[in-house]
Amino acid sequence: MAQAFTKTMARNIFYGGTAFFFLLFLALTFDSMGQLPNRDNRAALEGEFGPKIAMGKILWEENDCIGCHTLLGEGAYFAPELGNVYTRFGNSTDAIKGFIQSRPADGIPGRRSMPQFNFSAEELDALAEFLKYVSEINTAGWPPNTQG
Amino acid sequence: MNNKVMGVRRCTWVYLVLMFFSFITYFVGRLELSGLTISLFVLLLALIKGQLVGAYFMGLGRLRGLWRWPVFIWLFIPGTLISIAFYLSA
Amino acid sequence: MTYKSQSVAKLYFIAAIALFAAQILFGLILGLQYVMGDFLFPHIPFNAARMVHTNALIVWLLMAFMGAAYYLVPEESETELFSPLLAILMFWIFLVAAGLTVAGYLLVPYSTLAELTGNDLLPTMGREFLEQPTITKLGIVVVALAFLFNIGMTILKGRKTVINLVLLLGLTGLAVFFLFAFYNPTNVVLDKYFWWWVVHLWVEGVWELILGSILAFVLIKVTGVDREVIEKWLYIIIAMTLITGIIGTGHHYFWIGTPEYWQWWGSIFSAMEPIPFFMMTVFAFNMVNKRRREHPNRAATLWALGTAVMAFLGAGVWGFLHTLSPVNYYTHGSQITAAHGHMAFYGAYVMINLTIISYAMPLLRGRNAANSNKSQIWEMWSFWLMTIAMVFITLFLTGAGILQVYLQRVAENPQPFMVVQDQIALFYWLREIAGLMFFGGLVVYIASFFVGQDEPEATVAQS
Amino acid sequence: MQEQVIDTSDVLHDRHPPGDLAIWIFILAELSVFAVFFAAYAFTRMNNVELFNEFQQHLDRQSALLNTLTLITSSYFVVRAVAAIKENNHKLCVNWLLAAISMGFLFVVIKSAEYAHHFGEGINLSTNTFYMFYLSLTFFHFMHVIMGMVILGAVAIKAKNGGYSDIEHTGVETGASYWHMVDLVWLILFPLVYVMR
Repeated sequence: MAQAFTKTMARNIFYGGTAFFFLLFLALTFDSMGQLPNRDNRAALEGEFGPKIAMGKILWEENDCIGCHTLLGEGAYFAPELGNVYTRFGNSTDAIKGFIQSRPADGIPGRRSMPQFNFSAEELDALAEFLKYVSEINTAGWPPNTQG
Repeated sequence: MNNKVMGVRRCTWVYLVLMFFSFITYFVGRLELSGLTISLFVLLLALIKGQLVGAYFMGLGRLRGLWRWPVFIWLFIPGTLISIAFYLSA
Repeated sequence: MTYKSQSVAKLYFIAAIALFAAQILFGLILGLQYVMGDFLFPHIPFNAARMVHTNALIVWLLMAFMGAAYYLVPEESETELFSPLLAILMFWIFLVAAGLTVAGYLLVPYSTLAELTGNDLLPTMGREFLEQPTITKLGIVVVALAFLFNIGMTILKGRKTVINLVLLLGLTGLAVFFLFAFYNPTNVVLDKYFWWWVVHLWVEGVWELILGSILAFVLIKVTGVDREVIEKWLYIIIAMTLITGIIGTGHHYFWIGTPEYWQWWGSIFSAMEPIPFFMMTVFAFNMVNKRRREHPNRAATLWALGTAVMAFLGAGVWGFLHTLSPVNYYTHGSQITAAHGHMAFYGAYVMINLTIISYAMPLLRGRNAANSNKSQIWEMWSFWLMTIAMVFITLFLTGAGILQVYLQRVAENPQPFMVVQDQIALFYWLREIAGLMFFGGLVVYIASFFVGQDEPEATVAQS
Repeated sequence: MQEQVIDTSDVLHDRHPPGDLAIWIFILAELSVFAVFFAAYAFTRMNNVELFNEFQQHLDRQSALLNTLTLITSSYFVVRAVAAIKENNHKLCVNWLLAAISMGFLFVVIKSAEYAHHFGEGINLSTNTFYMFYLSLTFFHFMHVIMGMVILGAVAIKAKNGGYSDIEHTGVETGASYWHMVDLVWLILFPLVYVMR
């Protein structure tokens, strides 16, 4: 005997299923938004370094750091992960600033090198604070070790 | 008596069995019985219930060919995995 | 070509192929920079080249989607395009905006570009794939809206087929989810959470509706199988895609500060994501096997089948490879991701666009059904060259990724990133060679448009 | 090709499952997700036996039993609805469907009360692994119950308007199959999450 398999039913499943799972996704998103304050280190954003961190993020974006680095594993895979660079550099913002400052303008022959951005002291501060803030987000234990 | 009425009767019996098994499961929980044997017994009841629903309510039991089996397989695989997990943690 | 206004598609297709070439060229530069770190430094730093590589890809895919829509919507609706003029106007706006943006990436430092375009007013730049200046993003919105209007009006006044509706739904979703590109809070977790609403809900959501409808259209044309059959399978496949893909977004929410239950939800649903791709493969081969006629454009059929297979391999298999959270814990943000990204984008989106171009271009250029045999043979050669090259690129990147993950994250004494990069350089060299092969395939592909033009159309051998 | 079904009476040995094939593809997909979830629950429990056993005690087994009975009963009602339409009795079919839907509604009420209790205690998905699974599994199922009610409602409306007959009733069987699936999942969920320890 013939099997019923109708376009109408297929269509209903498409619309119904999509709506169903999108609603479920919204429900989970709603729950996530409620949980984020416990994990996303927003205390730092609201604290005294808040404005610095905000400035640091703008600098991070306006210099396209993500074009070479990853941040929490997302970005380009050309240069080291920076989500945990603060801990990798011994919990030191000074070490981060020193590294950014020390990049040679003409690069290193034959090797990958970070450009020299000529940041001001204030900008360096802001970037370092931003990276410190990111390192204190609860990422469920990622990365597996300090090497990122 | 035609087939259809018989089908409904059969389902009524199945319904009663399902209710009965559910009560057993509940009382096992209520008495807070635990341990591997009890767990597997409860699981087995659940798998039988599932197979009854598949075969009679869904009507897969009277099919020939592949479509007879999806619910059985669905019960079998997670059933086995759950058994293994409970066995290993007992 | 049945309707005169379909011809606007040609502009879009040509520009798409040109940008495709640019994308590959910059891909080669990037590949070389991986092994010769100072190549072109500091004139074209890695990040600038990468922006061109990824943005050119996105723009050319969008252009080809639009071209595909302008081609197939009139034919499906059985009516002329609502406004061919608007389509042409939008084409030039889009092209000029894209051109200026790329020029901006290459000619001035990125921070200068940000300053020139007033990024501080509404900061949206500097996030992966969304590097475009805010003004370009606004331009994209305008172009997308005008495009949707044009397509929507055409469908409204004509026949409403499933292919049309699914395509329109996909394109609308594309525009809607792009709006999240304008949301950029300082809170990095929130930023990333909704950034994925653009990126994931595009490529593993609404774009697949576009992919499915284009594939269905071409299959109807080249196989002659009943529309009714193809359309119901289209519905089932895209239903499965969204059912698995929407919650599948969770596989990006493992390690970015989001709650840990996403590790379960994301793993379970994205483990199901290969299913629709597998169904698509089975579907495409089934339809071709059941074909009721031999279409003289064998190249288009080859591309269609290739799409189904490579999308399954790239998006399905290579995606599954690292989607379970315990695996992803080690592979997240490594060359494994790059491997998956390359094959998935090529298999799903590059190939579907080359499929519709392969089907439509001969008609747009005045042929009856297909190019000459010679041209098709060149095109099929390019298919194999590019596809095999992409398989190798993926395999080499996977090799690089496995080694990277081991040395940097699993081994007893994890080594620093750059030390590890030096140790896997061999794989990068091999990838670059495979990249050159891909480029060769692309050259053959472009050449296929110019060879055999004076020869007669291919015909079907009587069987 | 539109293939029309001409009845599937209880005559034996059909090759195809009742209802539209499309719903069966959907059902199989849903069942797979639940299967993976169940296995994940069991294997995660393996490493957290004490935690799971402790918090399982906090669940309301009575409600779970009631919910089991409502779902089994409504599933049975749906069986009767399908039987009724095969006798070409629209009115009876609609009545059975409405009875099934009200049972589903009862399920929703009981389960909501349970959730209200949990949420009142401040429990959520992030409380611990047990609650993560408990809430994920039951809520995912809960949404299926609602979805099933919507489907049965649509079928009931069409049946009321005489959209089905003893010859053409694929739609009723399609809705029925989905609803049985919702029941089936709960039959495993109930012992696994509430009882087995």
